[in-house]
Amino acid sequence: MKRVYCATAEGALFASEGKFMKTIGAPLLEMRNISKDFYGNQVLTDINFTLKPGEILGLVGENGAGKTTLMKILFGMEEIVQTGGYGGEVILNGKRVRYLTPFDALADGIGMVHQEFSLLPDFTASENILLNREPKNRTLISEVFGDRLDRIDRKEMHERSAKAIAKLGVNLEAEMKVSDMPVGYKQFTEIARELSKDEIKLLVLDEPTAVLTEKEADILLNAMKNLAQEGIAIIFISHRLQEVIDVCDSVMVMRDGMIIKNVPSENLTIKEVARWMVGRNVESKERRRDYDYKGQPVILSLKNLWVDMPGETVKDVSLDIHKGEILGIGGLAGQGKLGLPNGAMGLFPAGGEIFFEGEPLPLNQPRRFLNSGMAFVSEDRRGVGLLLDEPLDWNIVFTAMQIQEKYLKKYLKGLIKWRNEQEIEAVAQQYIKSLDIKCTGTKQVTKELSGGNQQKICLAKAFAVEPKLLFVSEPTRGIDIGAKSLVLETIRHYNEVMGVTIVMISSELEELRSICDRIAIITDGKVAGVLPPEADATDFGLLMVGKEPNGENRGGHNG
Amino acid sequence: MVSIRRFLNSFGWPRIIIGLFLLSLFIIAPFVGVRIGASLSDTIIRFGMNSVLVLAMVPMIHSGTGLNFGLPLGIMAGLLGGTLSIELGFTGGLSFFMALVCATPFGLLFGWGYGKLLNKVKGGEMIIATYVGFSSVAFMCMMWLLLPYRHPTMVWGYAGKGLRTTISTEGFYLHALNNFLQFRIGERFVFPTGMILFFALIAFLVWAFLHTKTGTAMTAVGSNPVFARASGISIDRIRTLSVVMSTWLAAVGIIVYQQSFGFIQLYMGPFYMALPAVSAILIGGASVNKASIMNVIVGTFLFQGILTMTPSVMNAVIHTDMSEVIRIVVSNGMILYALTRKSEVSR
Amino acid sequence: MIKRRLIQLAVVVLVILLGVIMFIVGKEHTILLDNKSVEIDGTTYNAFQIVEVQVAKGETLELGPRDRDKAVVMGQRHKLTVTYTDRNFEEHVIVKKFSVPIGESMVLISLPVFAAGLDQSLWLEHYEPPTILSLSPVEEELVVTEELIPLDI
Amino acid sequence: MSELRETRWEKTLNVLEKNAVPILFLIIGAIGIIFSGYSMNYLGQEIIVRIARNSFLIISLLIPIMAGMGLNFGMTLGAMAGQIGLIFVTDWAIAGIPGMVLAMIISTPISALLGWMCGKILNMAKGREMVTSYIIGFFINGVYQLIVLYGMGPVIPIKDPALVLPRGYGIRNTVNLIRMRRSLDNLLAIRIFGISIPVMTLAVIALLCLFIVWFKKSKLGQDMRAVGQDMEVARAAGIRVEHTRIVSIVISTILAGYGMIIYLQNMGTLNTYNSHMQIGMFSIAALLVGGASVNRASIGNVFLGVALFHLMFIVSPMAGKNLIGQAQLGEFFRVFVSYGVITLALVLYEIRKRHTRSRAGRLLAQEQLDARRLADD
Repeated sequence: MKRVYCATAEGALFASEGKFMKTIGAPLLEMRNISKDFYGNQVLTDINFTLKPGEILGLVGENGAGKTTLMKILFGMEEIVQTGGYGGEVILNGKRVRYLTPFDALADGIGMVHQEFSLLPDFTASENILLNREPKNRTLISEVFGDRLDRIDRKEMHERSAKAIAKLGVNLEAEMKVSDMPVGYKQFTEIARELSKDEIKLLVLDEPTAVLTEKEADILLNAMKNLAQEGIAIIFISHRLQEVIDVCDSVMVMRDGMIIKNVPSENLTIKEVARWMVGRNVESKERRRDYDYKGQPVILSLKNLWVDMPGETVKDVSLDIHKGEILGIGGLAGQGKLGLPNGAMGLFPAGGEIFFEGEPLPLNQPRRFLNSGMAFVSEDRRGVGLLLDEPLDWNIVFTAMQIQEKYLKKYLKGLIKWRNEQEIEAVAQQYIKSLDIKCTGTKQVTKELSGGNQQKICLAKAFAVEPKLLFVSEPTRGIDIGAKSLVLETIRHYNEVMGVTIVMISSELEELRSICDRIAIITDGKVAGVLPPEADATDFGLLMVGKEPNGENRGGHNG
Repeated sequence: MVSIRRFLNSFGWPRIIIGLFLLSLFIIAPFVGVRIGASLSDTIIRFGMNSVLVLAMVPMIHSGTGLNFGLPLGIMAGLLGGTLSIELGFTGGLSFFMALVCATPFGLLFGWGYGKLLNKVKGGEMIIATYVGFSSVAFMCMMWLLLPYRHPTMVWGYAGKGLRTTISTEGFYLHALNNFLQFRIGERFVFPTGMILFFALIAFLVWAFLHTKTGTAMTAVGSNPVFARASGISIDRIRTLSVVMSTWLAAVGIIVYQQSFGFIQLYMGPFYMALPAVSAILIGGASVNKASIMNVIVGTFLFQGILTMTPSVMNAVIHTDMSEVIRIVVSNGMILYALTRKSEVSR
Repeated sequence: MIKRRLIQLAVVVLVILLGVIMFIVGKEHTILLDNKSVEIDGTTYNAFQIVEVQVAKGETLELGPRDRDKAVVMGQRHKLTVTYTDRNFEEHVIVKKFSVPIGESMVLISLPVFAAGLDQSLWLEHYEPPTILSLSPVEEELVVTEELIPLDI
Repeated sequence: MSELRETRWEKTLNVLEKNAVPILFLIIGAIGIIFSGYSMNYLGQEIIVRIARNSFLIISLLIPIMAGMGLNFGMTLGAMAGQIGLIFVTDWAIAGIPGMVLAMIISTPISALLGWMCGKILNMAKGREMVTSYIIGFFINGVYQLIVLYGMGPVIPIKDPALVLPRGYGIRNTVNLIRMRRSLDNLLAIRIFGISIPVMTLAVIALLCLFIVWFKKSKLGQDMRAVGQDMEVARAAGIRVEHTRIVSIVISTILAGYGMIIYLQNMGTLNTYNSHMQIGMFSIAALLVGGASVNRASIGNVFLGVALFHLMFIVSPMAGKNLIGQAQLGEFFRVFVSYGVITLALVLYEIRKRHTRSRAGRLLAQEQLDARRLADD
């Protein structure tokens, strides 16, 4: 808490500097009505903004708001080029640019620090910072066999990397091995790598503070200010709104591929920004029942659950799930909402306790999870959800067959358990009808189906085991509108008709609000709060960025 | 046209080339005075001899444990079985049966340990399997010297102990299968009915297994282990099972081989036996993680066909026998082709 | 860039050159030493009663009349030392350098002519070893390609 | 990354596991020495000879390991190239050091070509480098036989009847290298307490070691280490990953060729159809015995490896004879051990890889526990 005030103080102080800087210099970067669609679905529409040298621009927005795509366009990432380029134009230093590879962008002095580290563990900081840009000395041998046999000038290397680190103002030993570094230092190394490029003009930082401790974050924020003063423009992508407001000259909020707001950061409040982020406070038209879950017994309860799922770490979640309810679990990507079901099922190493219908359930044993009468539709359809190389009927019946010995003929008193092709055929047909799965037949290989139909297969697989409780993770990710509503309908149907308790994990808040009885928001691996679906969108937004709706600071740094 | 091309791609160029090569050999043969009848029946006999060994690849490939370069380990079990049944004084057809019986416990035991090991080294199975095979052969070399065998037909005459390098199955299970219901067409074409039937039986068992609950699980593990795990299947258990099966099949395979070949080859004899089997199934259209009984049949026939035809035809045409070299190049070339293909599993 | 290409070219040339030199320097030559009387356009050069010959620093060979012996040497230029005693019991020592023409693997030196101090072309001639076609069929040796247990490594 | 708390037992286990192979071999060697009853002097001499003979070959394995391509079973390719070189110089009757140098010059382009092919193929089989390079060895061996057993004579002229098989084409099983036998070893060899030391050969090896050290410092060496750790990161930094990998194999193959020539000049006879296959396996075994692993190997490993491995190799037949009265047993034993050690080393490597992966989870668990403990008090 204390640090917030001081930070604000710095912020205020710095904001004025920022203003001063903005007044001078022509725009460094200008993006003119940028638009981008992936095979017809519009992800960016009419993006316009300018960035001056030494300006710090805060870029905030939910996942899928288009931040990443925008940056990819700026960098000319292959996938953009491959998916038919983009509309509009990017202007750098007054000249129109259109990069075909990231290397072109780097050459023009645009640097990016990604969320996930791209560092070599066995190399020292300086080796990483100057990777493939090492200072070299010619040798006689290199005259014969080419530049690659030049000798690396370690001394020069050390000096240059030390200089880059100094720019950051951190005391990071240039000859320290990355594998021995605390995570924050790795982050600094990444940034130092960009700074070591003399031509660097524009620096994009994607969630740099997410992995940092409070102190480290402060150091980084200060460093950013120093860099800005040296005339380096910075685009700062972060979910920690406090930091954004503190350090940025202006804040740009994106949603659904559009710029909602682009305003100076002076006297902005987190509340406002959060509202813009989560956006349209419209009541969704879907009829919403009011289900008295409190009246129902707890079917599943999680106690201090932690899950080691890379990128979705769950730190400490305690949650009670009531019989018959539809519980929504939301939150921003990387905060741990996906880790929850994966850990509960035991697909990733987990600890803590879970009780199903009062009975303690051992963790890390998918079998026990399934036997107890739960099922899980994974968000990773192709990786976990399906046998892509096998016919779809197999996919549907497999789990039920293995767990509950359904669809088997038994001979010699069950000594031989033979696949019962007729039954399999029948049940496959039934699901194909009820979920109207578009396919040539029950024997079609799964990988040939469209995303939506694959998703339906995953659901069918889960339904086939007739679970008491069903985890559904990102059920509508990457499938078209029609399929979306049908999937959601099916889920609600199973809940209401079969009385299956549903835990639905989704990054689309509106989706959750449309069908859930209550929604828990996971932030930084913990339950930030549980709200009724009709609660104000702003409150959800605040929970997602780790603030209590009542404005009291809660998130910030893993606090 | 498109459909043809797709078929060709799915079937794989090397197979077609090899198939055409074999075909051309058969066409040339009569013109250079090589008798089709004889060579055809040779091919069939060699097919019978090797088919079970090739079949031993299937379970492990199915469970995604990779090509079974560790085949020699199973063969060791088979050798133990064969020698034991002779040592115990069984003769004729019975000795064949007893060989199988004696080999089984070793097969299961070796397979179990081998499977446990391979579970510890997921990702590096193939190279390690190779060396497990080699080590086992070298280890058994010592055993053949030390084990207290006494049967006069097997041990060195002068020392009275230590097994000979090659032991004749004459009087024991020589042609125990070949001669069963054997018939001949013309004076040269002989059909080893018994051996083919035996293969059919074993093949059927494997096929049947793959249609049971556990078999289905095995296929799933091979096709997408994560999926299998998410369906509550213990991957390690299934993999171990598959390895045990493969090892046992190898043990049976070598005994079938010996009953037709006429000799038990000990010491370094079985050292390189994995490679022909591996390449055979690959020629048959299998990949590193997908294989079927059909692949086994097609592959074994093509591979053995080439092995029988090249020497005779080559000799007749250019009067030099390059068959050995051709074998090495074809078989290893085939394995290379399979290893360098992006493995078919789509993730 | 051009500069580098040139340097590389130079290196390649040097290596090839080195190869050639090695070929010449390392080539093994068999030198047959012949102590027979020969007649070259009229004049007869009689064989010595006894003669001592040394090629390069090799062992000293003793040849009687119509004797022939051989020395194996490496490289082209060599010193040939011939020591003999004539009728009036004077010992003569002739030391002369000679060089084996490139490519020759076997040459024959006629000592009497050599001793007479004539030109090299007269006393050093190419020698083609007679190819003996053996009537007894040579037994074919079996090629072993998979020897798995080496005796030593 | 904060330190993972492990019990002392776990720590000692880690240390043991890291050095399991060398320790094992020290024990085997010690036992062997006792039962073989060889004199220390004899053993010393033998070890020296073998260090001189084999080190060069083994060092050729280091560079691919640096580039993260594992043990280069494809070094046999280089060995074949070296042998082809030797066959030619023997036919041309080039003797001594010149013969060796010429053989090396001939082998270089062949090695380079084969190595380049090998590298290309290995790039198609990422993650399966070892088994693939191993099969490549067999494949090229087939081609080698095609050339040497059928090509040499009719197609490639070979005059010397001592080389060609009686049937008129193809090289004999063994080629006598009497012309260059020990020519390098005996060059200014010295004797110390009755042990003769091939100074020149050792000097050449020392030179190679210097090259390796220097190479690590070069840009290419740096790139290789980068590629070895993480291809994607290296690629993102603009390093030509594929090219780098190919180069590492090419260098290794060429060095292997030279190594083979040095090895054979000491042996004095070339076993035309087997030397190369055998040497590949034994070199790798020796390196692993020296405590190297699939992703880490140093020059130290090489020399320790040669010493320990060959100690075992020398003593086992005699030890076998004295123990069970069968020298053959000892010969089988050393073959078994050679294959066994490769198996063991590969297994340990894979296990260690998983072990490090699981540490992350344990670390998180530990942090959670700590957090809760703090919360409790």
